[in-house]
Amino acid sequence: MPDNDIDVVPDDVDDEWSLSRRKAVSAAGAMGAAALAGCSDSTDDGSEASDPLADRDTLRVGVLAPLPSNNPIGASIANGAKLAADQINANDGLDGTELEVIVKDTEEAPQTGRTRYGELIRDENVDVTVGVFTSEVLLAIMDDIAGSKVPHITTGAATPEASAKVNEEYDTYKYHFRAGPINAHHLGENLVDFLDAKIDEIGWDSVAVLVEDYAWTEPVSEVLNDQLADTGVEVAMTQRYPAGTEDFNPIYNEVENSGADAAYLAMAHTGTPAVIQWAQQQRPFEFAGIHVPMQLPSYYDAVNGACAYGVTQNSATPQAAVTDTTVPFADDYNEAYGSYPVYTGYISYDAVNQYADVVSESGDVGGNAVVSGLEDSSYTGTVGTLEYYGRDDEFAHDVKYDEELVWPVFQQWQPDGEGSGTQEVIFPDDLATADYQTPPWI
Amino acid sequence: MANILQFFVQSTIRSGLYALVAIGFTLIFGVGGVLNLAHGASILVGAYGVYFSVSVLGLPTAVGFLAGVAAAGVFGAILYLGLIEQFTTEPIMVMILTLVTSIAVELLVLNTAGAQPVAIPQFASGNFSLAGTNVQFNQLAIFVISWVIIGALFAFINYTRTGKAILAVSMSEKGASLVGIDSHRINLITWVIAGALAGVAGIALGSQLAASPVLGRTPLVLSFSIVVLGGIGSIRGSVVGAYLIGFLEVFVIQFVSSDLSGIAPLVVLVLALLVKPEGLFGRELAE
Amino acid sequence: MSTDPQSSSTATRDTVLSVSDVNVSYGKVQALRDVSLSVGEGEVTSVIGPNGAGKSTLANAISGFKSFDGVIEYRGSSVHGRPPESIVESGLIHCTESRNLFGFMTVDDNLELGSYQRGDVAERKSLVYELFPRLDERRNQRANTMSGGEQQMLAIARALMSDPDLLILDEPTLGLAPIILEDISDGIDAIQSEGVTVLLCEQNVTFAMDHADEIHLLENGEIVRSGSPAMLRDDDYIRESYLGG
Amino acid sequence: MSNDNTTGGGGLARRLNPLRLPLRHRLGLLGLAGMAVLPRLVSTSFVVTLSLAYFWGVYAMSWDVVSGYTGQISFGHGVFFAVGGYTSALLNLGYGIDPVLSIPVGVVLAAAAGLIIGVPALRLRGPYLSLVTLVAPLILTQVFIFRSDVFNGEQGLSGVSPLFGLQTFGGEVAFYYVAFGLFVFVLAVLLLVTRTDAGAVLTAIREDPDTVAASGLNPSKFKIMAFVLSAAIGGLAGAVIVHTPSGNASPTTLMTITVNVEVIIAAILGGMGTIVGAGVGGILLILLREQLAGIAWTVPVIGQPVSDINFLVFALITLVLLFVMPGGIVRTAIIAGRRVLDRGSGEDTVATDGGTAPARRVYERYTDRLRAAFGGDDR
Repeated sequence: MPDNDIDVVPDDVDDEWSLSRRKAVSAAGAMGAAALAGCSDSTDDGSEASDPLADRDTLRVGVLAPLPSNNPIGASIANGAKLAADQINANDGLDGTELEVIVKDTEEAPQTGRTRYGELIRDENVDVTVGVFTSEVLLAIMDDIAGSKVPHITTGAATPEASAKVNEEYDTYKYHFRAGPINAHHLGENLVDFLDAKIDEIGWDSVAVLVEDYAWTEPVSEVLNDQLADTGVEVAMTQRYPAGTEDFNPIYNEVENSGADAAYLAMAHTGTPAVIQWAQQQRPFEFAGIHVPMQLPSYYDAVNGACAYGVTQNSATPQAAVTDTTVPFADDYNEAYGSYPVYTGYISYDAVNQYADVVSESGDVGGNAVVSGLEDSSYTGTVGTLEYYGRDDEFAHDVKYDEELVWPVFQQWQPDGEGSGTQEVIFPDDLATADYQTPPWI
Repeated sequence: MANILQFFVQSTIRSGLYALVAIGFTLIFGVGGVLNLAHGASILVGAYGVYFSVSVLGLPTAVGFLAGVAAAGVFGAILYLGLIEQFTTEPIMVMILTLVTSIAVELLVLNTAGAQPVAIPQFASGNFSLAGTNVQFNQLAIFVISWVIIGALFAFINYTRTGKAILAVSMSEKGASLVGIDSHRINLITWVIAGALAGVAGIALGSQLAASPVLGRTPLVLSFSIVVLGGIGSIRGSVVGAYLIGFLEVFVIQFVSSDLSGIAPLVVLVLALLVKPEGLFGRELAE
Repeated sequence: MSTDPQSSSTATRDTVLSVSDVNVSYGKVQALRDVSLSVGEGEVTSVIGPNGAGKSTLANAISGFKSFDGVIEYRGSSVHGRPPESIVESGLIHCTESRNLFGFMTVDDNLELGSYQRGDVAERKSLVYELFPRLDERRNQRANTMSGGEQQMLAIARALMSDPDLLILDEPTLGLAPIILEDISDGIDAIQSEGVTVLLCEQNVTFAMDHADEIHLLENGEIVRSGSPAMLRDDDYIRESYLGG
Repeated sequence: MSNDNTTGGGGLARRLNPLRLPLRHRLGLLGLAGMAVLPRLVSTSFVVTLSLAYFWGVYAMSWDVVSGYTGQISFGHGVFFAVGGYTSALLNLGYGIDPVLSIPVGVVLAAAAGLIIGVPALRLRGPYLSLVTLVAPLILTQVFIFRSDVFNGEQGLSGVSPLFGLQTFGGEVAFYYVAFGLFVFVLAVLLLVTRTDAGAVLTAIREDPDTVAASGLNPSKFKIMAFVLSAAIGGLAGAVIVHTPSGNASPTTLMTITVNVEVIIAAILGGMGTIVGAGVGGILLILLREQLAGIAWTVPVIGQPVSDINFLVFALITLVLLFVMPGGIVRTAIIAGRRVLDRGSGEDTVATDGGTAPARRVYERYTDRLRAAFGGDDR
């Protein structure tokens, strides 16, 4: 049952809705959320006279994350956002206006995501929403984002279908931005760029492309099909295997039969059984690509070292100073929450900071102002410099993929000789901390 | 030719695992006439029993295996004493309760060990080439374990006093009581054995695929298919059923499309139910 | 569930089983009403009556398959609340009307399970085969492939494997061919001569009278006549209703 | 049986006279009236939750028609929701057909699915039938994954037009009345069917199919009728829900194991074989689940808030309730209510089996066993 019985929304008045929402903020607002978010100390606002932002004691940031208490990806979204808010608040907020973070659990399920998004809008009266892991959940709430007209910054879903909507129906969907990861099309390009740069050093002649059949990988597959061969590597086989695959034996047998030197991957949901089976069975091919679970800093211990010698693309790691703020953020996060963040943590942290930057700049928290503010913004965060493609770009409102802006790293898990392992950056070269190592059984 | 050899090697290995997965289920279905939808949960308990004892508590692997099997056996006992025995005359209630239980166990695992799959130690590591296809020693070990268990169970059921009592209870619970068999005790023993066997299956599956909270789902469906195809209450039938489905699945994977591998056992199950509900080797359900 | 100290008041030396004021109901239907009878050592006591009179209910109550109100004492101790297998252990064996054989097992296996609680399988088996040579010929045949009469024989034989002290035979003659009937008849005589006490629940009144030492007529859950076969043969009611005039 | 309509109609007219209704029926009508004005009284979020709850009420009622009445437990009722939902969604997305037209098509196809599963399933009894129904959604899911180009795999289809062009934000109350209207409509239809002679036959089929056959009726015909009716209503709920904010055309909304099990749980907890009970059960299920999702209290041993493990807690509560109230909440409440009012049994369409202090029965079962286990066992 909701925390309050106030009839926040008039039954029939659609246009006045956002107005009434604002009026209701102070009444309906603080009750349920503070306990959940557990962050803000309420200090008095010493506000400047910048129009609407100055009217606010608090700005409310809604966060959508899967199982924030035990899924590292979800926890990083929630904690990254909270840490950003805490640091801003510790620094006198946005000219005195505090950020308040309200976290809701999407359970990684589209419909639950929709329900929780509705709660953030209706009950919590948030001013912006951040987060969302998996393209499935994001696509389910796209129409609701349009309906609520509350800006949303995605920090954990890659499907370009979302940006396509922004491009096609700008006025409806303009409230959506993606701070990261780079969209799935660019993820594919990133894979090509990596191989292009490193193929000679690593020395693979042929690769088997293994891609899990989820929405986010479709553009990845397309790009790999079109461009991978241009790098000079032979594509020995290509397989989109079904969602929910648990048994990789048949697939690995095929990879072996194809004679590929390496499996080149795009895996998120199915990554762990894939890497465990690869390592335990000591399959005679190498293992690299986008492997979301392998991005987790605690992953080596979680899988008993099965990820050793596996390579994955990543937004940032605690070891790589992508920007000046990357390592300090990772350390602060570790201090606050007892573990290092995964990529969604960096992105969510950046997203909240960028939002704060934009709002603080314009002094206006209204949806339109935030949208145009973000469109014009160039903000250097922990994963690079965040700029968004314009409304006419096919990837409208997606973060720009560019060597000078956001340029993911590739890291390899390497055993540290003491029973554990470290995420060593092997690409790009200016950030590299180690050379690529071939698995010893090959 | 190489293809055919590879097909046989892969099918045989897979079928051994399937027989292991289904055998505990067969025992319960055959003896108690109970559709134990918590079979997958027992598999989960076995796999995560090993995970917790080895990876979390740091016990030696061998001890971990024993702990996993024991945990699954105890889980079987708890299921029987706590749920099944109360509802022996209400098969639908049993189905619902075991289904809810298995969901609860899945969630418990999810909430204690996380959604990410975890590695389970292997029986043996390394691999070798056989007939032009890669075979891991772990798969070989599972195959051997499968047959050792099938043999041992067969001997136990047919040549020991308790084993015969299990058979007797499966054919006529009242008849068993008439000759002085305590059918509650026998049922309990059956559930413990079936649980422990599911535990072994869980470890085998986990060591081969990694364990995840949904590890038990596919095996549950697989067990249905195998048992229904082989015939209810027949261990021999289940072994044959496991091999039929194993071969069918590898055939589909190798020669049709690996995307369809999950559908094959389901389709077989439905066909078997509709065409020959008593299975290949089945006897009618005991009274 | 061991011994029941407050029980032995009504039991006398030669009473194996005593049933007093037993009531059984299935929901609203009362199947047995204040039934009392006793079975003497070494005797064949028969309960006769039409189908549905409550004979099987009585047998089931005695052997622990049906809960009841009242007192049933076997060898001086109450059977109330004891599970069937514990009653079996004390030597009271029930051979049910529905036989409850292990259909997918061979004759041999059925018999072996008959002495589940005892050890001397081989010895008893040869005894039983001697008693029922027809079974001997079918040692390796599956129970459910045999004729009704043979199954009945097997059920009795299996009961004998438990080395019964008191044997309850529920409708052993129901639907049997005359030849088999003879075999069963001989069997019962032999059992009695071994010193086994028998409670025979029987619809076939003539058959019961041929074997019983004491007969009780059960109608609608109540015992309406009791006495020796000779006495009941002279009873008008029984003659008219059960002996065809 | 020949004059179904007249008896049914006459009976209905008599029954609908509020003054002559038994107390619990009057309470039920009062409840419905209360539900109709609820949006005026509660927060918008709760209105949204309630809308979902009504859909679940309909799900559970549709299950109850076939399983509660004929005793053929369906473990895969989600198949029908899915057929209805996906049909309507695909027609809407692919051909731009308005939901008002695509929903009926979904209903028809769902009914056809009921026929397809129902007819062969007639050959099977008890657990075997349940097996087939258990497997049906698994096969359908595999098909959805295999043909993800059409069905979009586990993600499902989004971007479907909302019913009547309503908006997620602002249209909450309208959606509420859509869901509530559907609930009342289905409740009325099913009560009409089950409280007339056809319902009596269905119940008889559950209790003793042979007798029904012996009395000259064809149980198969009635079973299939129940299957098709149930499938059509399930399909209707599925088809409507995908056009509201309460759900989308995805396996998660329509047919995962969780959905299939929850439908059964809802109907059993509410009271199987009563329609009303199932409807109430479906509503309570969602309210309970949402309630649990909002509890921030941390469970000691696991160290996680209830909100994160709400489904686990829900499953455990369900297990306990199944033990304590095997007859269902509605039956238990009626019996308790009667005891309070000290009324006689009176005329009653609700079977009162399993009503005798079930908690006590469970307690006795356990104490009996403990006694057997520890009390001087001489075996």
